[in-house]
Amino acid sequence: MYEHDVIVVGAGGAGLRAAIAANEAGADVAMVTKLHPVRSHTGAAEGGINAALQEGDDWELHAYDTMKGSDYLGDAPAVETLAQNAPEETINLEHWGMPFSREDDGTVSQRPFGGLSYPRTTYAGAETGHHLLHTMYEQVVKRGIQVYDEWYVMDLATTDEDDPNDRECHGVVAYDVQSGNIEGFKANNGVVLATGGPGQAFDHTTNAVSCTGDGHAMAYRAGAPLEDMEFIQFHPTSLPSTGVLISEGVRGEGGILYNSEGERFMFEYGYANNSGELASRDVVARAELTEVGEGRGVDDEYVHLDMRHLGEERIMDRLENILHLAEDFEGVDGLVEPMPVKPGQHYAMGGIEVDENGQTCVDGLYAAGECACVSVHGGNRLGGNALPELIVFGKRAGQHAAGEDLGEPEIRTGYGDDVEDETDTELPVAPGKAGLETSGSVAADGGMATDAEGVLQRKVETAREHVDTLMDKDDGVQHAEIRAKLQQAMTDYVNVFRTEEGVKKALEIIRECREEYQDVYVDDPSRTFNTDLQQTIETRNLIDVAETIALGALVRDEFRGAHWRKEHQERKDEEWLKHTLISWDDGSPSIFYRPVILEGENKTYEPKERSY
Amino acid sequence: MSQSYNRGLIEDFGRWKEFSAGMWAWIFHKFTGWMLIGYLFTHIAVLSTSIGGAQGETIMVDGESVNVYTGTLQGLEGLFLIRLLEIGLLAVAVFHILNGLRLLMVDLGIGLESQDKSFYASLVLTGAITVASVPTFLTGVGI
Amino acid sequence: MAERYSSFTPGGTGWFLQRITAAFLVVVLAFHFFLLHFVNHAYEVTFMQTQLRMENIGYFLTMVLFLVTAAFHGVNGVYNALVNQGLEGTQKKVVLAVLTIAGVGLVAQGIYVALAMRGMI
Amino acid sequence: MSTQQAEPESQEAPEDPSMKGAESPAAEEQKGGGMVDDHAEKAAELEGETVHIKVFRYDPEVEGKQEPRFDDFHVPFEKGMTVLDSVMYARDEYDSSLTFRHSCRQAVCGSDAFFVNGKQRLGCKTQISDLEQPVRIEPLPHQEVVKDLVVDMDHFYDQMHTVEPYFQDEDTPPVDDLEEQRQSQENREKIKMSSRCIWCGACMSSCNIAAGDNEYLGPAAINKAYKFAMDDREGEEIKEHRLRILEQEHGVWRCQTQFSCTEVCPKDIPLTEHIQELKREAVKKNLKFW
Ligand SMILES: Cc1cc2nc3c(=O)[nH]c(=O)nc-3n(C[C@H](O)[C@H](O)[C@H](O)COP(=O)(O)OP(=O)(O)OC[C@H]3O[C@@H](n4cnc5c(N)ncnc54)[C@H](O)[C@@H]3O)c2cc1C
Ligand code: HEM
Ligand code: SF4
Ligand code: F3S
Ligand code: FES
Repeated sequence: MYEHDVIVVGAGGAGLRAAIAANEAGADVAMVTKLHPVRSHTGAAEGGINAALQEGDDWELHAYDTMKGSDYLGDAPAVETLAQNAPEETINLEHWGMPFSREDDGTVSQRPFGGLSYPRTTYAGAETGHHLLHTMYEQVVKRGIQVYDEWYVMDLATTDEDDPNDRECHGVVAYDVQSGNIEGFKANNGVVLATGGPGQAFDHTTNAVSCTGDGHAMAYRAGAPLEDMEFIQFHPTSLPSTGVLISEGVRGEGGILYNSEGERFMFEYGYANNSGELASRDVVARAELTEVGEGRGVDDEYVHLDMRHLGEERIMDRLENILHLAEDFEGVDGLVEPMPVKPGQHYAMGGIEVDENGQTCVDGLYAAGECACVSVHGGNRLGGNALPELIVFGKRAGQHAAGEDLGEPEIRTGYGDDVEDETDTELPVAPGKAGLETSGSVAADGGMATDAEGVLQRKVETAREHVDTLMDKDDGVQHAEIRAKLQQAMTDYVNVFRTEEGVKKALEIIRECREEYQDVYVDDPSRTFNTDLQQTIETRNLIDVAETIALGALVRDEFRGAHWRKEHQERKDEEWLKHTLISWDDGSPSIFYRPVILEGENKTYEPKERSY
Repeated sequence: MSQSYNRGLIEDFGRWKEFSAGMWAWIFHKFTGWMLIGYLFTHIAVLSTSIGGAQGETIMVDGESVNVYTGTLQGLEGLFLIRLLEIGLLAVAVFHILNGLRLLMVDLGIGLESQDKSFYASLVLTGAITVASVPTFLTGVGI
Repeated sequence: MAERYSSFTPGGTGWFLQRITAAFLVVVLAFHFFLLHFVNHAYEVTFMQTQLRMENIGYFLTMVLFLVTAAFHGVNGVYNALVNQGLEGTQKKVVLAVLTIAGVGLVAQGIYVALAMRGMI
Repeated sequence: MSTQQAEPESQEAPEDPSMKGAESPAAEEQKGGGMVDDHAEKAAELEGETVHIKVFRYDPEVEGKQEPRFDDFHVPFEKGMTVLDSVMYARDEYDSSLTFRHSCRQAVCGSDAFFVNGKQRLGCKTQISDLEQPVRIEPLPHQEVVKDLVVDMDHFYDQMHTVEPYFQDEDTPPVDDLEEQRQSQENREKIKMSSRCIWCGACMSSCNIAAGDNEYLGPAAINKAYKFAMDDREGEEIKEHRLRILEQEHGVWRCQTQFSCTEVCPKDIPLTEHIQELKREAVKKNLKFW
């Protein structure tokens, strides 16, 4: 067993920032991560970090833009905390040596971004995330923070009182990927989950293979509710074979979208008669899928993004990296042929419900980064707002976990007297449970362990038993099959377009996946670097997470932010200014709602039409 | 960590076919450098006959008594094998010089993009110079 | 975290001198080759001629310097190559000693020879 | 979707007809003519075909895999298919125990540097239609193999950590002032390439010197140090401190300018150039003391 004050699970931007903060607060902190820190998906972010740095700009403007962008589903205390702290945190990164792009006078550059009233996106070339990730990892090395890399966290060591609000988290159970050993990590003060997005729940995503929503699923099963899971951002231009992102810059420079008939469908079929290709992300994504759905897609799958008419000179000058991406990942020469693109899952606005201090309703359990939902992004994330979230809330979670006093949070978490229960949605299948479960009560004397060590020990035993069961079976279904089916269902039915029927269909398929998962087995008999085993466990997490996304999409019968419902194409403010919360409740998920907080420090954000 | 498999050195050299220009340049430069220093030692050894020569020592060549230095040198030069070795030495030296110049450029950060081309150029030039100097080296050799 | 290297033996001097000597050698070696293989032919070399050349003090000094630099360059080159192959500790010291002695011996013998050629011995 | 399992097949018997994957005699004929620049053309040729890959297998725990061997897989070709896609397909469809690291699939995480047809390459950044078949995929040379294509990266990380890879400066303004340090565009440009490194380890694996001398810092670590040493935001004193680390016996002097690091770097970092520049800086610094 390993023991530290604070255990940070995940070493992307949020995890690294949390670890540094906890270390600075004097705690003995360790990071446990399934990938080496520099492999985390934060490295893929290109655009930048929003922070009101310049004279004339103001955190209040940033907060306002964010609130508007969220389609009024962001919680004001969270949104304002983000906007207030982003400048300092961004400058801090600069002091740590992050190579930001520069102006003539040597100050950091900022550029305009969609939905922002001021150019406040601070960037480092087209690889902001890469630099952010590496700069923070460097600081972790400098501070000598212990990193357990290639340790896969399987479960949280949480006590099991009936009410999640009474539960306490004492650590995590992880297995060493290289050796297969399963060990307990005791956290004296707190566990911070920073495991990133759940993009792999979809067939086609800009997210990494490692974005499997492990943190979501672990926290969910430990009793912390998942919030606003239905809000998934889809990017309209990703490469079909890999999901690599083709920046909006191509359309910004004048790139044109064509269907298989060679028609410029954005205008031809009236999806966006004014802005055409430059309409907002969700509009373009829906248009593309409509084209494919009506048989005008190329290879029945994608559309073409053509930039040839811009001329070689202009392309080389401004979009050179796009040429490389298309060439390296799709084998297409953007100078001589149009590039294939289709919408891809890009970002999850929802996540583990936390307050401004990063804490969940389970005592000692924190979450930060894409896996958490504070909520700053509400129904729709603005470009450049995820990275500041990592550093602002990563830091707060780390500090709070290390015992620093950050004041009383205004956001409440967990099931309480301020929530409203879901009443009327009928579900096609029973969600939850029916995954491969092992008996929870391994404690020999039958007594329920309540002391930290006992809880951890029991969880370690359960995890070992669980892995043995998976490994000992030598026949059944393989995870890849289940995963593929799940991803296909999500992309088919819970994608950009959501119909009641479709989402129900998805829930049925998810249920099937659950049932098949009971027969899952790990074919690779080796304990050494068994990725088969790891992916099998991840697949279970994906099932749980996918289900919450589908459930959220089903109950929210309105069109808000990135969530679009065919039968309900308008925003319903009287009814839906509230967060969707889904709680595991020992396998029989319950859904409830908590009103959104629109009262800020100095003002109340009045919902307005979201038009740009 | 659990066990792991070390493929060892054999494999590295088993990959010689996949070596790139820079690697070959390194190997050749090493080889020629060692040849040259080896030669320098022999060279001084041979020239040491001049010490005797200066004191009037002689040896018999074709029944004639000549200065031991002149005799030794001309005797050696008379051997075809030595001439061949000399050509080899020239090749070695020329390559070492040309590639040495290439390395000096690399050290100064000049023309790094064409480091492979300059290596091939060194090879070709070495070949050309060597071939061109064969007649000179073979004149007057008694077989 | 890996321990930091603490032995302060900057290898820069050797590296630098290797380049400086190389630059010098390019010139002299070319001259040497030309003189003794193309202008004069090696097979025609006689003690008389050698003596004549050596009597020119400039030529004599050039040749001595040539010898010294070549010996340094060669021996230092061999040493560097061996060190690069991972020579450590005593082994390294022994190699350094042997190479130094060989180098100094070579230079001494060479100068002795050159003096003999000048007829000074 | 099948989970068909075929018997392991060793390198010694490459002509064994019981090859894994979709049987396709055509793939045998499909010998590419070496590196083809125009992969669009090549891809078109391959459409509907399968790609023949030979993958290195080793597992210390599994009978029959303790002696390293190569397994053959025939993977249906799709336009745009990368080397990583091909091994992922082979794993998901034919043999779930096939093991390799990968994550981002877009050349930013640096997990999947393999030795492909005799060269260190990123699996996700290499179009399979550019390669001669059968495509031989092996773990990175010069590192111990943990399993299949997974190598032990610890040594690489140790070397990276040795150069004090973090920004050091005493006089940064207080953060509350919201004042950034100034840096000229030229200086930012100077360190730009060096800051792109994704720690894939391809360079280190390709360097013969690093193979022979385990303590040699290696191109990636030196490049990391270059990024800081050349950054004007760090003071002179720290730069000298950095040069002292680099000047160690196993530092920059070990580099014999073989250039293979520069040739394989998937991020096109001019590694040799950076190393050479540091050598010159170090000499300059030492000359000052003479
Ligand atoms: C292509 C792309 C471009 C983007 N561009 C921008 C942009 O320009 N601006 C912006 O603001 N945002 C951008 N985003 C969004 C932003 O990058 C992400 O939301 C953010 O990086 C997520 O960071 P994270 O720290 O939460 O998670 P990650 O960086 O994904 O890290 C997750 C960590 O958790 C670990 N982990 C996961 N599961 C486990 C487990 N079971 N056990 C142990 N460890 C585990 C992983 O090893 C990893 O270290 C972009 C996203 C993508 C995909
Ligand atoms: C005439 C011009 C010469 C030039 C330009 C030249 C250049 C160089 C350079 C640059 C190196 C260093 C290689 C490195 O460290 O990467 C070197 C190495 C060497 N040189 Fe020379 N050299 C010349 C002549 C000679 C001569 C005359 C000798 C023999 C006495 C010689 C023997 C060596 C040896 C032994 C090495 C070491 C090779 C190794 O790395 O193993 N060189 N040379
Ligand atoms: S320098 Fe290039 S090859 Fe080396 S680790 Fe970095 S990215 Fe990989
Ligand atoms: S391959 Fe090695 S020798 Fe130098 S130029 Fe690169 S580090
Ligand atoms: S998978 Fe990330 S670099 Fe290839």
